[in-house]
Amino acid sequence: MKSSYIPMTRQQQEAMLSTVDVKSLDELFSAIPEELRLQKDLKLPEPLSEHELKKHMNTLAQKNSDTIGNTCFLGAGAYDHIIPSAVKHITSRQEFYTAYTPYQPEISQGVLQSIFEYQTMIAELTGMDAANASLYDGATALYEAALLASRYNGRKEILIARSVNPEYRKVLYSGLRYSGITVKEVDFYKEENSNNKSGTINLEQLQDHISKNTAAIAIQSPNFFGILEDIKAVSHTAKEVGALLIAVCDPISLGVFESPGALGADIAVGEAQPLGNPMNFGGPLLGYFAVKSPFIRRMPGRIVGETIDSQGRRGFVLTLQAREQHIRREKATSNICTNQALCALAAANYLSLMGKEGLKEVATQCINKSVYTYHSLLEASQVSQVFEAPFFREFVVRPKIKPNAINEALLTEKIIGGYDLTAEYPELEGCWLVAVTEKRSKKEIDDFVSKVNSICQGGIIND
Amino acid sequence: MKSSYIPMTRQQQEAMLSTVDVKSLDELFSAIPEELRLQKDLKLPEPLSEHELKKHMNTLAQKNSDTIGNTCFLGAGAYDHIIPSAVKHITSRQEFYTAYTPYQPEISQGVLQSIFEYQTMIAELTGMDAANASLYDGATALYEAALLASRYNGRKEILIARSVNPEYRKVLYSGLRYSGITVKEVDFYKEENSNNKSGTINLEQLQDHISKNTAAIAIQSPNFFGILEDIKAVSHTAKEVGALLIAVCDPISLGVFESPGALGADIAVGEAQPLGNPMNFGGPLLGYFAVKSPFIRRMPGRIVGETIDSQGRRGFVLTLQAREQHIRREKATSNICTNQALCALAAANYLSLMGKEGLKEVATQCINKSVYTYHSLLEASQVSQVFEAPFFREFVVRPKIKPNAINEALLTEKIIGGYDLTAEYPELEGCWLVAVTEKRSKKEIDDFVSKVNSICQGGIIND
Amino acid sequence: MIRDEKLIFEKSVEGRIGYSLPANDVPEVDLEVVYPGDMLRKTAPQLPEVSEVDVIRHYTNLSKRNYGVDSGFYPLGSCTMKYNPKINEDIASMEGLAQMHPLQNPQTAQGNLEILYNMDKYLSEILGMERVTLQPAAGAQGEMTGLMIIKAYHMHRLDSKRVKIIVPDSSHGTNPASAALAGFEVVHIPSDERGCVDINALEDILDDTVAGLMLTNPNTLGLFEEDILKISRMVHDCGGLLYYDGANMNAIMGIARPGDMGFDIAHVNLHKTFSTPHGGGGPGSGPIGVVKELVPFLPVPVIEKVDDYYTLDYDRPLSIGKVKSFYGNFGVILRAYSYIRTMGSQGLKAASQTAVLNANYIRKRLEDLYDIPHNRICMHEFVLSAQRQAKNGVTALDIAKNLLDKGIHPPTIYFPLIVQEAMMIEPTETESPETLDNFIEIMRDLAIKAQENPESLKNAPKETYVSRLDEVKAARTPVLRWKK
Amino acid sequence: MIRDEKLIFEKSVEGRIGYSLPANDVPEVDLEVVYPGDMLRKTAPQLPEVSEVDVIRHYTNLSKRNYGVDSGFYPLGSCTMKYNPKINEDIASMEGLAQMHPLQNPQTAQGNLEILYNMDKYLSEILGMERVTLQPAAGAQGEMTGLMIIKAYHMHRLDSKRVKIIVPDSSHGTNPASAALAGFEVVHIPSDERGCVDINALEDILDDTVAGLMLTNPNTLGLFEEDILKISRMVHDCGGLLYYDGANMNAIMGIARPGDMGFDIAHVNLHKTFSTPHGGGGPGSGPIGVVKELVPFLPVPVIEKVDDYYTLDYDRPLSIGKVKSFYGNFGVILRAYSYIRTMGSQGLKAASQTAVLNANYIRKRLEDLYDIPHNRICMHEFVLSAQRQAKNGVTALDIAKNLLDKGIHPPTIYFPLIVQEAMMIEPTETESPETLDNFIEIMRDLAIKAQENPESLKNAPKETYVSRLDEVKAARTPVLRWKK
Ligand SMILES: Cc1ncc(COP(=O)(O)O)c(C=O)c1O
Ligand SMILES: Cc1ncc(COP(=O)(O)O)c(C=O)c1O
Repeated sequence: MKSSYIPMTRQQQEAMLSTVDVKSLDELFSAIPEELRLQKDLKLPEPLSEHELKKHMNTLAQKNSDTIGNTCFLGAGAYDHIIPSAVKHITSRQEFYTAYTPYQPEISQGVLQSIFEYQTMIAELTGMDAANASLYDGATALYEAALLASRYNGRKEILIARSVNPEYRKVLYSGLRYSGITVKEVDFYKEENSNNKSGTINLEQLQDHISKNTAAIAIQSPNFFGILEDIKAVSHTAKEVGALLIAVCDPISLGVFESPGALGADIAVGEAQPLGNPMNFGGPLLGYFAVKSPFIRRMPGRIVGETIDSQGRRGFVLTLQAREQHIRREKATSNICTNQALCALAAANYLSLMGKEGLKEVATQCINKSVYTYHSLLEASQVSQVFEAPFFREFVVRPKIKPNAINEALLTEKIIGGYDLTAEYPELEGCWLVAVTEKRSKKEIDDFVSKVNSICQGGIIND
Repeated sequence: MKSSYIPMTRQQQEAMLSTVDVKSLDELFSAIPEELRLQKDLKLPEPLSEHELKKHMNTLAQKNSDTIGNTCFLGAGAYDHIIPSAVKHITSRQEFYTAYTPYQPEISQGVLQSIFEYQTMIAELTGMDAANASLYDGATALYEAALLASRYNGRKEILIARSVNPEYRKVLYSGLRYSGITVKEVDFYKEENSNNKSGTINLEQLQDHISKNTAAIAIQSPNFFGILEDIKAVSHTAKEVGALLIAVCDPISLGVFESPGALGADIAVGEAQPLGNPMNFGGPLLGYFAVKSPFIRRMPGRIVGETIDSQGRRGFVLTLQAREQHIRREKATSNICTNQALCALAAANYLSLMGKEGLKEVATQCINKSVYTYHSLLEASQVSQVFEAPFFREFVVRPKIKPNAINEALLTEKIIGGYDLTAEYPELEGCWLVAVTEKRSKKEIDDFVSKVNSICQGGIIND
Repeated sequence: MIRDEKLIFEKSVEGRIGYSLPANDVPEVDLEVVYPGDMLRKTAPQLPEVSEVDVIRHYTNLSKRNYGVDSGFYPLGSCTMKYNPKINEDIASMEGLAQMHPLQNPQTAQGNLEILYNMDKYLSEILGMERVTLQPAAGAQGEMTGLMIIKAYHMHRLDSKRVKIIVPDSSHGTNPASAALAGFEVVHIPSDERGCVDINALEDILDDTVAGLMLTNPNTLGLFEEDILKISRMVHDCGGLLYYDGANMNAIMGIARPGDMGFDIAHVNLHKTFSTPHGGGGPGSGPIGVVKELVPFLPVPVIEKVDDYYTLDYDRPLSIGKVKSFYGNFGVILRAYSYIRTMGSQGLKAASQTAVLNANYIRKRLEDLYDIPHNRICMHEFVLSAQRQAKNGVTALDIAKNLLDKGIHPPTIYFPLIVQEAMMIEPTETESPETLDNFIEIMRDLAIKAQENPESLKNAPKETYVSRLDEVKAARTPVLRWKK
Repeated sequence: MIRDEKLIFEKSVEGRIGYSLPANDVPEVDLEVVYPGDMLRKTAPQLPEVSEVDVIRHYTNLSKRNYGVDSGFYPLGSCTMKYNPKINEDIASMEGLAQMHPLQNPQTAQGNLEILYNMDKYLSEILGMERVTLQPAAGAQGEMTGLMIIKAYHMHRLDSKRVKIIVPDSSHGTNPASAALAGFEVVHIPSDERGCVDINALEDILDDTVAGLMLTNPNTLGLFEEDILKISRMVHDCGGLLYYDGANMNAIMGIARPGDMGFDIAHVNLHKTFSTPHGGGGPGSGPIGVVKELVPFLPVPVIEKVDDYYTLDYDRPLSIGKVKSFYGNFGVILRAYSYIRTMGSQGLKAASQTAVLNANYIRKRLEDLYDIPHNRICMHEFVLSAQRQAKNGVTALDIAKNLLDKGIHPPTIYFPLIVQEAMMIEPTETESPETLDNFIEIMRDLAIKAQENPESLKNAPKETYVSRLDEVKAARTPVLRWKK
């Protein structure tokens, strides 16, 4: 079988077989017990040529409704931000994308320096002392943070705000299930509570739960409802019992909001997909992980450090490897090996392009546009308020009809509606989480609002 | 006004103005007479951001019906061939596409060597001794060839087969209009001629027209009707009176057909778009130009030659520049300066990927598929035969209803039909030129044929 | 090479911008009013202020200091650095597939779900497993997922005494690390003199506290575990499960299947075997397949097909839950999907056959000048030892650095840990005989120089952007971020 | 730098393939039967037989031996090597715009026709012209088209004695070459001591045999022709037309317009002024605009808009016909369209202002060490002379080659022909002050070395893939193709 990916010709194959001193390709596999050797072809579809593959994939794409042809008001952990064109042009340089992990630093200065720059940017955004080279996603980053905390202070309980992204909590539960570390959820202030319907972590309940056994408190800000938590207050609570504070923060929001580092968090983690990475149907994403200095040598994953070469010139290497699986094996801080380097490069490119002003502008537009949407929706009285605290990019409302019914109706108008909170938060049944990024124009928003209004008016009442 | 494309900041601007010793930007333009300086903004649309531009272009694209969503049976000078994905990956390397013409060879070996390889491939395909680095398109290449011929032998008449692409003939007429060179057309054998309806150049008429004043005969093979000309016979006729033979040949067809060089052509030109370049709504295209040795120093355009560097290593430079406008000015062989280097690179990539076997395979599939289409159409008796000689990739039939009517009906079926010959060839009124490349699957062809049949059966008779 | 020593931060000029955003077209919010107290940032993050051309040039120049598969030979053992076909990149960039939100209504994502569903089917067939989850983002996460399934399986059977996972001493570091994270005690077993699992040692360890065995097969020495059927019987007999680390699947696609060998769980690295590029360190994708009995424990969601409609099934009571957000690294999966669809079963088999032939060819042609601890027919890679050269002071590291000067990426060095001065060479099938010959000549030449003039090899690399870097300094006084 | 000296042909191995085509799925034709006689090829063309990875590596490696705008500073005078924004590349690759057949029914190409129509409008406004044709593929073809229009115009007026085109001695070679091709006699006029058209000389030449004057303004010395209004009056008064070579439009976008200056025809190089990349030598695009009187002579088709529907108008009896297939280099036009739409009128003006400031800044900072023949405020470029250095044996060529070693693309040298040892420096607006300063320091340093140690500058370049190449040998014994 001739393949454009396999350069060896039949003639060359024969010459090589004879150098190797075997008679046939089969003989190369004689170490495999006879009964294991497949006697027939794998049951896979017939091979396609490039052109046929493209047509095939086009057919599949036509079964999707993408976020180009449809206007996206869905967030809930993955965000439809503007990505400057230059990003993809950089990450498409073969020298970046076809390289392996930079084990040989002398021919990997490109990746190494870009990660060093990425680490710096993440540290800057989060107000932390150091960041690693990336983790799989925000959810696994939270899991790694919890592990770090528990190992650091030897305590076995994690308190987590229920307002943290449910996907993150699920990954945390699974990951810690057999670790001996338990997780407790702390509720958020909601409607029943007449004094406080802020949607932020219930501080009284937190006080009730916290103890000398608490390894860390994990909160998210802006939380899953888009609402800003009082990181400082929670950090005080944590400090009182010697627990660490893990803050899950959206990196775009850090263009305007105080950094978790400045507010007392010990570890900041989160999802950096919004920084120049497409949503990709949920992957690859980009987990960031940043810490204050005491925790640097306990970080999971790759870390790049600055050093000098034999001629005294600045250069970069993978460092603090004694933490890692290939050296420490079962005692490693984490098992992570392959991470998300190319996504980190995209984030570094994005942050370089946006720069100080641009990131602030993006964050501000997200605020302006989400606030505008929120008020426009409320004004028409087809949705009602659920929480009271200020939010970022995303907010919760309760529409007069069921969110899923609205979403279905919006789809026919080429709009991808918000996230129905009912399944993950039965206590918020019928509530709808709507995300509005800088990518949405006023026209798109007005259109969305008016369609929501008319759908609600014509629809089945949400009880 | 801040722009991401202009790095100078306001502060830097002031510093620089003071270095230059002017008070304002305006002062820099004081050499421009006051009355010429625009007092108001140009009337252009408001600037769009990247994201807005993308949306705008998407809206425009939606007003098109492209050859991805529609199946293309249209040729007539631009062809819908398969382009291997690797081509674009190579031409997207910034080092290639953001470079200027390689005036500084030491930092331009990439472009120079790729052109040298391209020149070699074109010479190989056409059976010529040398090729230039490219011209704008096939049509202007033909014009340049006619000029070369007339200057070479000092004669002032060009004979051109009427079966040459009408666009090429038009460009030739315009170009030569004020040159003192006249052009005469030679008819093709067609239906009225009961002995010969081959669709090839009328050799008797050629004999009538040719004379000692004939600078060159220009023919195309496969000609505009897809039909192969007898290059050898025409070359004999040319040689008899000392005229040159210019052959316009499709490069894909040269994967199976004898090269014009071997058949006696002195100059081979044509359109190399089919070699790895998309149709791009007609531009950029890629004119190739190849000659036998006596004409090398008379070629138009850039030429790359091999040489050695000061250490004796092989290297490449632009050469034979004494022909060119920047040295010879009004006596140059041509005025061409910027050409189509990146398209030539794509052609070199394409031919490297296809290689000896692949090009033959493409050409053979074009034959198989066009012959299959032709016979399938004839079989159903809704179209009739027009010419009798063998064709390549493209053929003429006369459908029962008007080609334009068929085309309109096919469009609603997402098929881009053939070329209506009526306007350019009144003598072929109601005839339809259909192109079938290797890209068309049997299914697409069968579908096309059955739709054509049913359209013809239901449609208005083509009289 | 032009030296541009500056970091992007050092190129920053106040007031310069590199972005282009739509103008704000809605009423502006007064941030101070909406976000009172400590909420707003007091000092802006020190991001660079640069223009688009600055960014493009900066990173383009950085790219030139990096080596990828498209640059040349990359025989990095265990990493399967095969050529990444370009069409796969195009497919992964198709807007209609990539520009999708993961939480869209499944009815609007039937194309993507079909791809995931079929990918499960294809990989199940290739691995000989019942079903596959595509959720793990890399091999290590696949391992962790698999180990959690092993745990869940035993727990479900109320067999809580199974606390040990056995790994060979030649295993990759992620194996014991993953086992520990899943709450297991790790037991190492030695390799025998043939480089395979020491059956007697295994025998001694196996008891009812063993939850399972993790094995790479071919193992990290590039050798097929010939006793695999015996091993799997032994482990099964004592109630344990077998985990297959599929990093080395490139040796046996279409030739043998982990499922048939008796493995209960198997991961595969799409970023190795299935030609998806490694991105300079990721993203990868590490799907795992499981036998029928273990299907209930797979992470949620599982993609199901009901009457040609694809759904996400979250209602799986025995599931271990979620190991990652959403459904895995879809962008990577797309590339692997394209690869499988263009190769077909014969193509995959040819890839493995050629990969194995290439490795053996290099082995044969170096065996006279280098020590090869287990010198017999190998699979897709083999490990040689530079011990002979080290006696003259030329270590595996020196050889690696000399290869850099020849434009070749060095093999993996100092792994597996059980071979002294190890160099693990994996050519893959996408390298031509000429490339192999060039590498062989250089390696032979280095062996001769190591004999005749060892000093001449100590200062490499000389042709690279930087010379040998001080890794000790980096670790002792870590500088992990730029500061003004 | 790794040396790979082979041509792609020299990497060929019989039987190797790099393509993937659908299998033939229709009946096979017997070629021998269908194409009798001499039709079929006797020997296959010697194309390389290589795999995809061979091709990718070969050309990727070649790319590394090339210098583009994204590599660094490129002050190649007259060529306007500004940065090419990446979004424009994305737009040009959009399938819905690019994957279109030129002869499709206009009703199926309304998007593309709208783009062409609007581009005509935008460029007309920028040039101050009535209408624009986008057909010419480059500047030189624009010139030729313009000159044919001049000819057609005079002929239409039955004024057949106008056989002369005047061009300044500083003009670009394409100007006289195009004039000759259009059937004119070329008359050169000298520049005066200020570097502008010598008005007296012009006076002497002008008579009723003059068909027109071609002028670049700012001219190739980077100087604005201050007497342009006088010149245009003079030429018009004697019945001639004025042609504007727009290669230098980057100096005056939004500041002054050729139409207002009295030009009748003007071309613009989209691959210069409008930021479309130059592709290592093309494709370019050289639209021309004309005043109202000349509109009837434009090439066919002209795109017209009737009730929001765009059509191709071929029915134009006075048209000069066609100069190129179809409608011009659409792919290039798309990039320029994107550029104009993202810059807007203020952006274009800022670009010109900054380009001019940058040029003057360099001029000011080099004027003490280099001769600058016409040292006054320049437009977007200026010409210095290395005559002072040449006295020490360091020519403009030597300086250029030394710049290569510093990672900078040299300015245009030995053009315009009227300046000895000319170096034509055009920084463009996309270069930062830091980049300019770096260039200035290097140029100053070279001037000092040329004074103090001229020999040290004679062997450059040393850092490039090849050293100075023997151009004489190349021209004397031309080797224009590879042979086995
Ligand atoms: C044998 C082996 N197992 C596991 C892994 C871990 O895979 P990943 O890097 O995808 O997490 C590797 C990767 O190098 C490996 O070689
Ligand atoms: C002043 C001037 N005129 C005309 C041209 C010719 O333009 P093109 O190369 O696009 O044919 C150039 C190009 O270098 C030029 O600089």
